[in-house]
Amino acid sequence: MKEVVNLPVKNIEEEEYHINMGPQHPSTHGVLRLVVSLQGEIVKSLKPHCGYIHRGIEKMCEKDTYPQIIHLTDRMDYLSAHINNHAVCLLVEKALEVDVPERVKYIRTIIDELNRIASHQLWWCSFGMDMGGLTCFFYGLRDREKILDIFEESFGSRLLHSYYTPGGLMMDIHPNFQKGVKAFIHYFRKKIKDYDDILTGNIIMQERTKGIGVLSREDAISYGVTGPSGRASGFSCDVRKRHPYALYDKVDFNEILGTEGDTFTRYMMRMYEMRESMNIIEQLIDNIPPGDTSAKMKAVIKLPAGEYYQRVEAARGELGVYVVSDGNKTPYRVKFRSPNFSNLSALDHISRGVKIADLVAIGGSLDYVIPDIDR
Amino acid sequence: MLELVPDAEFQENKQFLTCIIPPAKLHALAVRLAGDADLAFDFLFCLSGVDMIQYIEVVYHLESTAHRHQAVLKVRVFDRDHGAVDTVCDIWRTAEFHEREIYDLLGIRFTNHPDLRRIFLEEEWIGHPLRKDYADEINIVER
Amino acid sequence: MNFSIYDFTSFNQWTDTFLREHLGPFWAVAVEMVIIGLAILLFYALVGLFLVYAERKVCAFMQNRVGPNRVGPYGFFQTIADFIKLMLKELITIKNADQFLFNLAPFIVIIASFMAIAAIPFAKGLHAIDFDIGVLYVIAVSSLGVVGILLAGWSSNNKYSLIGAMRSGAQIVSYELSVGLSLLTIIILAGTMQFSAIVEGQANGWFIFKGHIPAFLAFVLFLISSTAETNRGPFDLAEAESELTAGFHTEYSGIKFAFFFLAEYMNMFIVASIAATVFLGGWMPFHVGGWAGFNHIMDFIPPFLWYIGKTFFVIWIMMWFKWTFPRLRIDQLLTLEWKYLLPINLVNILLMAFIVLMGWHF
Amino acid sequence: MKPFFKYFTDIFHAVTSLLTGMKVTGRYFFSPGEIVTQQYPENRDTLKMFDRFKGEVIMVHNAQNQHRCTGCGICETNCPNGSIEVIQDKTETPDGKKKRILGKYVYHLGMCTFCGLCIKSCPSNALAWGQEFEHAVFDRSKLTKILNQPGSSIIKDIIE
Repeated sequence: MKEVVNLPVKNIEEEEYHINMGPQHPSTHGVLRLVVSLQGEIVKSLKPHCGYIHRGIEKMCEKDTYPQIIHLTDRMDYLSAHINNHAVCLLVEKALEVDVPERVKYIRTIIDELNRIASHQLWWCSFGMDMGGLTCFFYGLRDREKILDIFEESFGSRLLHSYYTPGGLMMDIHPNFQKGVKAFIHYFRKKIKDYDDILTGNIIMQERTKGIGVLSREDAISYGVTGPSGRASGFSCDVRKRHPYALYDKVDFNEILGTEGDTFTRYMMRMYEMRESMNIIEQLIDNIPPGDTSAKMKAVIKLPAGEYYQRVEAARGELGVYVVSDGNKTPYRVKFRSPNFSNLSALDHISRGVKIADLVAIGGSLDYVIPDIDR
Repeated sequence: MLELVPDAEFQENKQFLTCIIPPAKLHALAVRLAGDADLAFDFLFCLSGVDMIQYIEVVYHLESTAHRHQAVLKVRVFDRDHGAVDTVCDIWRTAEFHEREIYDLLGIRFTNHPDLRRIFLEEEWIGHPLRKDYADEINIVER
Repeated sequence: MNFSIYDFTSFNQWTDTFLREHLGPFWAVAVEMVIIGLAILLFYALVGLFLVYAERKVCAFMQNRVGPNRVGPYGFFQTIADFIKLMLKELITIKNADQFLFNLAPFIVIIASFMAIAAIPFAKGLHAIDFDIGVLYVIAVSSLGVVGILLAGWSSNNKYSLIGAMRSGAQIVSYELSVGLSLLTIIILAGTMQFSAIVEGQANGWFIFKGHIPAFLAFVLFLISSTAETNRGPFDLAEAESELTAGFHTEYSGIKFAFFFLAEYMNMFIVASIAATVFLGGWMPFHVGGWAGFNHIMDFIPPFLWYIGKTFFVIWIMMWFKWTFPRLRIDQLLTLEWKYLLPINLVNILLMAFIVLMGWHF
Repeated sequence: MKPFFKYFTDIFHAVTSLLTGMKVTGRYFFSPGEIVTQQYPENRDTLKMFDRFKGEVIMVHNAQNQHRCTGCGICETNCPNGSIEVIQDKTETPDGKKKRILGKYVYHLGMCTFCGLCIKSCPSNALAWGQEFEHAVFDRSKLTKILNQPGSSIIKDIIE
């Protein structure tokens, strides 16, 4: 005989249903746990629980010298590894007031943009998969492979390159680099049409994303949502335009701003950005000047005591590095202002009142990378 | 800014206008900085904590999206065990997560914070790892 | 005795009389049932395994991959290896799950799809039962599967499963309408619900060509709604893996999971065979009026192959849907049914009735 | 009347957008030449990694089993993860002086993050990247490697 328990009678309409999305879930792109309160299919609120891959990078940086920090930044937002490296390199160069050679600036700008395209391609395929279109995943990866091959040929690794060093580059680019990049751009300009055909124009995708997860401009600023997600809301937050570094003040490119701030606009921002990045690369790739690949740096890099802040535009938004130096060869304190961390904080706000399927789409459009959140 | 907080102290910095203010005046100043049409610091782009041994510093990097100027506010907390700063997450929502991070890793409490829990480490964690006096024989290997 | 691969009627009669002469009526029927049961079981397993393989190959080619190619030539035995693996896997018992319903659910799903196969004519005379309400029977039986899905979702004691099952319930209840109505369009044209009669009626032209636009429209509507009814992408909300991990079968493992898996593919096979039978002439060869030589060549291809070919063509289209489109949201799914498919279907039936009444069809 | 037409134009646009998508997948289905899969274990013979590929750190030895490492330990200090241990040895030169040479060069592949600082910082270019990438082993201890080959010696012309 089972014991009969008299449960208190509750109003079923008001009762909430909590599900744990993650830490192991196909659409959290890593180990993020979202505790979602549901009412039927509708999301009432959600609480992100992060820290599952917190590695203490900031603490580790306090023990490492500046060149050694570079390889740790690779492992934050591993999809825009070069751009993360760039932030630390720029910071050290700024603190020491070193001028890097023109050639280095050209190469860094090109590689940053390539990295941005590769990152957006991976975003596109995982977004497609979040929406249920599994074929997108393979098309995105297929094209990203071409960039990774270029990277592998020049820098030896595909994902975590540690290619930039303070003052310059680890080594010169491979002789085939320019040819490879031009071939890739020719290839990708054709293939990006597939992306539009299969997902952008698709009625199901448009119906599912338009008007969903709207983030207003004020909220975007208040939540610090940057990158393509912030620009979709009309927040002009492109660090490349506002605080130009490397060659971004010399090349001609547009900062595309959206107005709607919904999932579809966030999607379109990244699609535009891929094309814009290709334009930037095309302007630079033929004009790489000859010269050194590194400025003269001391063997042991010591930053003068003080505070330094450097912002760069990573693929997912503004990456800031804040270094407090006490004049030693290791930094006193390093803080990474990672774009995904701020972007994630807006997730609760914009996903209230949408359905679970929309929550997945919104998460995909914010494009969070969990190691970058946790650091 | 001086008229608002007379005991503010300006610090030499090549990059930003830096201002050290007492913790009690932070919230009022923050409201003013964000609300004033000429200042309009509406974008808190970084919020970090630094353990300076004698005191713990909370650093607010602010930017105005309209006027494109930047400034840094610093608050010094001298009480290492029960130090508290007013939260600014009612002004800049992004501060909610950043303040949780600082609470987690440096152990500064933020009064009036809606959901002040540890963000990365588990609730049972002892100590605040980013403090300079944090010791962990197992996980931190000195070389 | 004149057996041919083109007409199984005489073979069936011969077997029947042979058994009755030797065993008496009761045992004859018993033996026949066993033979048919075993034949269908074997067919079921073979088709299920082949479909899994076909799906993986089709999706691989659409995604610029090669698909399974390790086990056997072109990976042909991959699904058999998978099946053996699934059989050997541990059946995980879920704490706090309703054990009885939990174990019952996969059987309901698989039995429902099993029963539907019985009424499908594979070739002339090659079907287990030839009801005079065959279409109605198949529709009724194939929708039994949702009971299994609901039970699976409910008894798993898992929130994802429950959401998946509820979605599946809402989905099948509404799409059943469209499936029925689009078949009804053709029944008006055929004037019968008996599968064999429907096929015979297409001897001088498939219904999809005979019925002008309404028949073609009904075919498209049937494709869409039957894709939804079998829970396949882009309508795979019940198991939407990016939202609900695996939906209603999240907690199932081993052979019970394999049952769900097989049933999904068999359901696809069943709706494809209905589409092939009702719209594309079943086992009738493809004839073009006036081309006597061409028609003669087409007659040489055995009807069974015609039937299989048409069925797999429909299955291929359904796979093409799945591997191209993103998934719908639950409210859009219902909007699509109630605002688009259903009204179009109703108008379509009227149109078809009008055409039949005026005798405008071929 | 307008909503009435909108209903049909909506359906038309929806169907065309779906067909555009199906055209893409359909095209790839019928063009097997575009398949990008690499048959990895089968193509092992023809698979050549790029020259700069960072497979593992190796110490370059010439035909006489000689390397260029002086055992100075700069790589060890530059390594961020402690994956290099240089164990120094002392030897006597013919003129009676004590000289530091390399005893054992221990490389923990399991801890290496392939940042390349050791190779960049080496003053005598003793280290290089190897193109080997099949590092999977069943025992973690096998990932600890001794980079100088047994019986090897330093090339004579290397001076500190």
